[in-house]
Amino acid sequence: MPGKPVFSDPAQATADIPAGATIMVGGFTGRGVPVALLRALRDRGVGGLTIVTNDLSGGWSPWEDAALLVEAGLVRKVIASFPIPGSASTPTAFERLHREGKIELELLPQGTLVERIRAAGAGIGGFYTPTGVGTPFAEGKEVRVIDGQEYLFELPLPADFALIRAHRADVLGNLVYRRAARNFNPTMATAARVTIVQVEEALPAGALDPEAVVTPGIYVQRLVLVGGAA
Amino acid sequence: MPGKPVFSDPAQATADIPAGATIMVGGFTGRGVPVALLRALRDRGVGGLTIVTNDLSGGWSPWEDAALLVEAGLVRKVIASFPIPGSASTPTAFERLHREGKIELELLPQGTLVERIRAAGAGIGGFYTPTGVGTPFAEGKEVRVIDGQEYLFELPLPADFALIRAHRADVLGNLVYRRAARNFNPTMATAARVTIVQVEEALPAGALDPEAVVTPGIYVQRLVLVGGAA
Amino acid sequence: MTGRAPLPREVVAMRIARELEDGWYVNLGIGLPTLVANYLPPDKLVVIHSENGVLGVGPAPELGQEDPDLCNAGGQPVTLIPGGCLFGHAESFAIIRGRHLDVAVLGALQVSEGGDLANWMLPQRGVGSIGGGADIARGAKRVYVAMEHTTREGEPKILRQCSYPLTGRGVVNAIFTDLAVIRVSPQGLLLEEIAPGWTPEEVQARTEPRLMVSPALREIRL
Amino acid sequence: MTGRAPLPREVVAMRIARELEDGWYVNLGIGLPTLVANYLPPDKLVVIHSENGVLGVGPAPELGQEDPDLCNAGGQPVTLIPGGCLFGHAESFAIIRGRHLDVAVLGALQVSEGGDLANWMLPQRGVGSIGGGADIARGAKRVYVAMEHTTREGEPKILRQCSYPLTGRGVVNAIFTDLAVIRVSPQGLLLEEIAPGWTPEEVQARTEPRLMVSPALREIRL
Repeated sequence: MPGKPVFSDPAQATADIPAGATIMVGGFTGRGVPVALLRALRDRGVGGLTIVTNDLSGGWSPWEDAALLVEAGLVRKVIASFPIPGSASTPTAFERLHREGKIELELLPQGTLVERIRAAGAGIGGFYTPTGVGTPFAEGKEVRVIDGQEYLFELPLPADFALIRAHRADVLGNLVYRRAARNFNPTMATAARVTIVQVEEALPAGALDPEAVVTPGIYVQRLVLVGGAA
Repeated sequence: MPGKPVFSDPAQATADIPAGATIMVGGFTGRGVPVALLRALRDRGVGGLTIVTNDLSGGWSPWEDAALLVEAGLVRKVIASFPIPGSASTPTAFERLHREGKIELELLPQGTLVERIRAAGAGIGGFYTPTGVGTPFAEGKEVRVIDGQEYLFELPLPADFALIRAHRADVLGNLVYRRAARNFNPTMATAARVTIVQVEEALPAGALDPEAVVTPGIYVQRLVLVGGAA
Repeated sequence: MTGRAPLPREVVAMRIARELEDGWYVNLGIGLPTLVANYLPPDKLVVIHSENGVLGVGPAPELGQEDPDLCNAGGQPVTLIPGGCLFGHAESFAIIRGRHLDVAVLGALQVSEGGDLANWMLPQRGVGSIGGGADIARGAKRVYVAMEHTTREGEPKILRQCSYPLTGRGVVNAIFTDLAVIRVSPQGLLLEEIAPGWTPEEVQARTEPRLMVSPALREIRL
Repeated sequence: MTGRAPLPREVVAMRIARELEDGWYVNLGIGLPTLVANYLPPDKLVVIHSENGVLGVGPAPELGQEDPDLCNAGGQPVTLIPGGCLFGHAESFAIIRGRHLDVAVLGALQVSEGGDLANWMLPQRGVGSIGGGADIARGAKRVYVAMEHTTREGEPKILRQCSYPLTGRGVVNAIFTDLAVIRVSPQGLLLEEIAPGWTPEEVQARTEPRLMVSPALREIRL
């Protein structure tokens, strides 16, 4: 039986990502980040990107993440919940560029971020969340009282591409994740026109427990085999 | 370490369900139905119930489901997507009672039903779905155009109790399901004040693969051990 | 008159199977649509989705080999292909509503020239079951109707307006019947293929709205 | 003057741990709140949730035994208790938003007498990270603040109105500081417990809004 396209070259797997694209990048505090795909994108120098990702380390942690695209000057806008580290002692590239007005930020509560991504993947036109009522996160947002409680209206957040990382894949694109490296990856997989997965192996169909599959292959367009820790 | 209350008597585990309660019942075409819990409820004769369940066999299939509460005259209202079998040749108890005006029906598209239940469990105040626009399922519902497309507004659907069935549980209430017996069970587990799970065994903590757990124990209040096929 | 017989259900199913492209994910409704699974192209990746949480539905199990927990949306026992996977209804309808299915093949009581679909309720019964139909009709990227061209009484099922309660408004892309293949276009219904031995006039006589006849009209071939 | 020293952070954590009831699920913020995990009652089922998809956070791993993929919301390596489980952010924030957490223990920059919480941004920095704070503050059934009673400069952190951007409005149920335990009630702030050697007047002097003193005021005990 045929399966999903499997690439061994991250550059080839991401070659059609154009300048100006909106790209989701999986990962949380460095775990589950598709580092090889990000490096390929950086090396190609694709600019004007909008990056949807939970957090940016910016060299503050030992982990690599989408901050490497920011540092290379390729990012126009970031949509994130944790764009800067708690400590202000050494401003990151993002913080400097943002202060200089060279990079735009849409700051979202983490649960609103992931639910907006889920809504895009699940065909929900919008939803009401209690998170952020009475805070700066309510600014410009419709407030609605439902059953006596205030909610904010939030729109779905889709992307052109999702770059994610999984622990194991089969050739039909079914994915499982390891420990807390799951995080945003399965939700982002549902919400992009093209989902590209960095993984160490593409196992034969039937190699994964069908009840333990976290991302059904229907959400996955490409697999990229990247050995080792990268 | 302590764990969730484990019952061996379904009647005892459901003894505090009062008349008039709203109860979710898991299962789909008879698979994954908490039959022992339903029988206990029926034998106690708790009336005036509102039942949220996908489908009612009504003796049309070899499977038992919430239709047994309808047949016992205990149900005031059904919220379901498939309350009657396709064939009209032998009307079920539900169909007869509904025609006589003795039982109320809220008919929902299956995806709207499950998403409304999810919204209740996930703290979403309401959401917009494209399902049902321009059909009888839009009657009385707010229509909103988002990004050029029409959507219907849907409210969360919570319950007092969820009666569900799982394949395996551990003493912390973590659950896994088998094959297509999963269906509505994990979603209903999130949306009730009290979730009661029919299961064959309560395994020690650590017996389930933490990455393969489908229902985290936080959603579960009681386990009921029921051996064999019931 | 043999050439004038409507096509058998199996041939309609085979014709639809030919539409399915490599890599497609497909939901098949109960009845005629389910037959399509028997004619999937083996050299292509076509994965069958069942809305009760099964992706990768395989052939029917041998008698006595049924898994009591594994069924399709109609409750019939099924098998799982290698690489199939299982999930709950929340995920399954996220897939459906989120437009991840490439095509849904659905039965119909009535289809309108505007692509409206009615397939869940006979009004005279007073009550019906919608199941996943409304979600699937609205959510799939393409909706193909598979049905007999007329009712048993010979009445058209392709109408200017559906008189039965709708499953979805403006959702049908193509209609595959035992007489014809008809595309639903913004300009109206386009007769593209016709059963061997039948004429466009004969098909039109069994169809309420006006059919445009494709300049490339051809016989239904397999 | 020894009796006049504020309580050590560990004692504040121990005091909060005493609040936790059997069967509770608890989210602990970064910093002082994380210390609460060290004092969980062993005879009770208290399960620690971390918003990055971990339910059942265990003790910190031994040096060299860290699992690179297993961390808490602050990115620190953690372990998983037997019976712990893992999921993604969508499920984790469904748990949070859906009010399934019995309590969240959070740090604070400022708390108002109306229970407003500000803990994510120093305005002078011009940009901040909210992370999961706004969801947790609003979603947990109870929010306990754990913090020093005043800033390092001795300024009150318990204010009539927060001047910093809010994390949540009217969400705090109780404040545990190194000087006092204060409940947030519809009538105002109620001083219930006080550090040994301190007087209500001294606590009031370090608190902007008026404190009601509980008739059952007692010393903080462990």
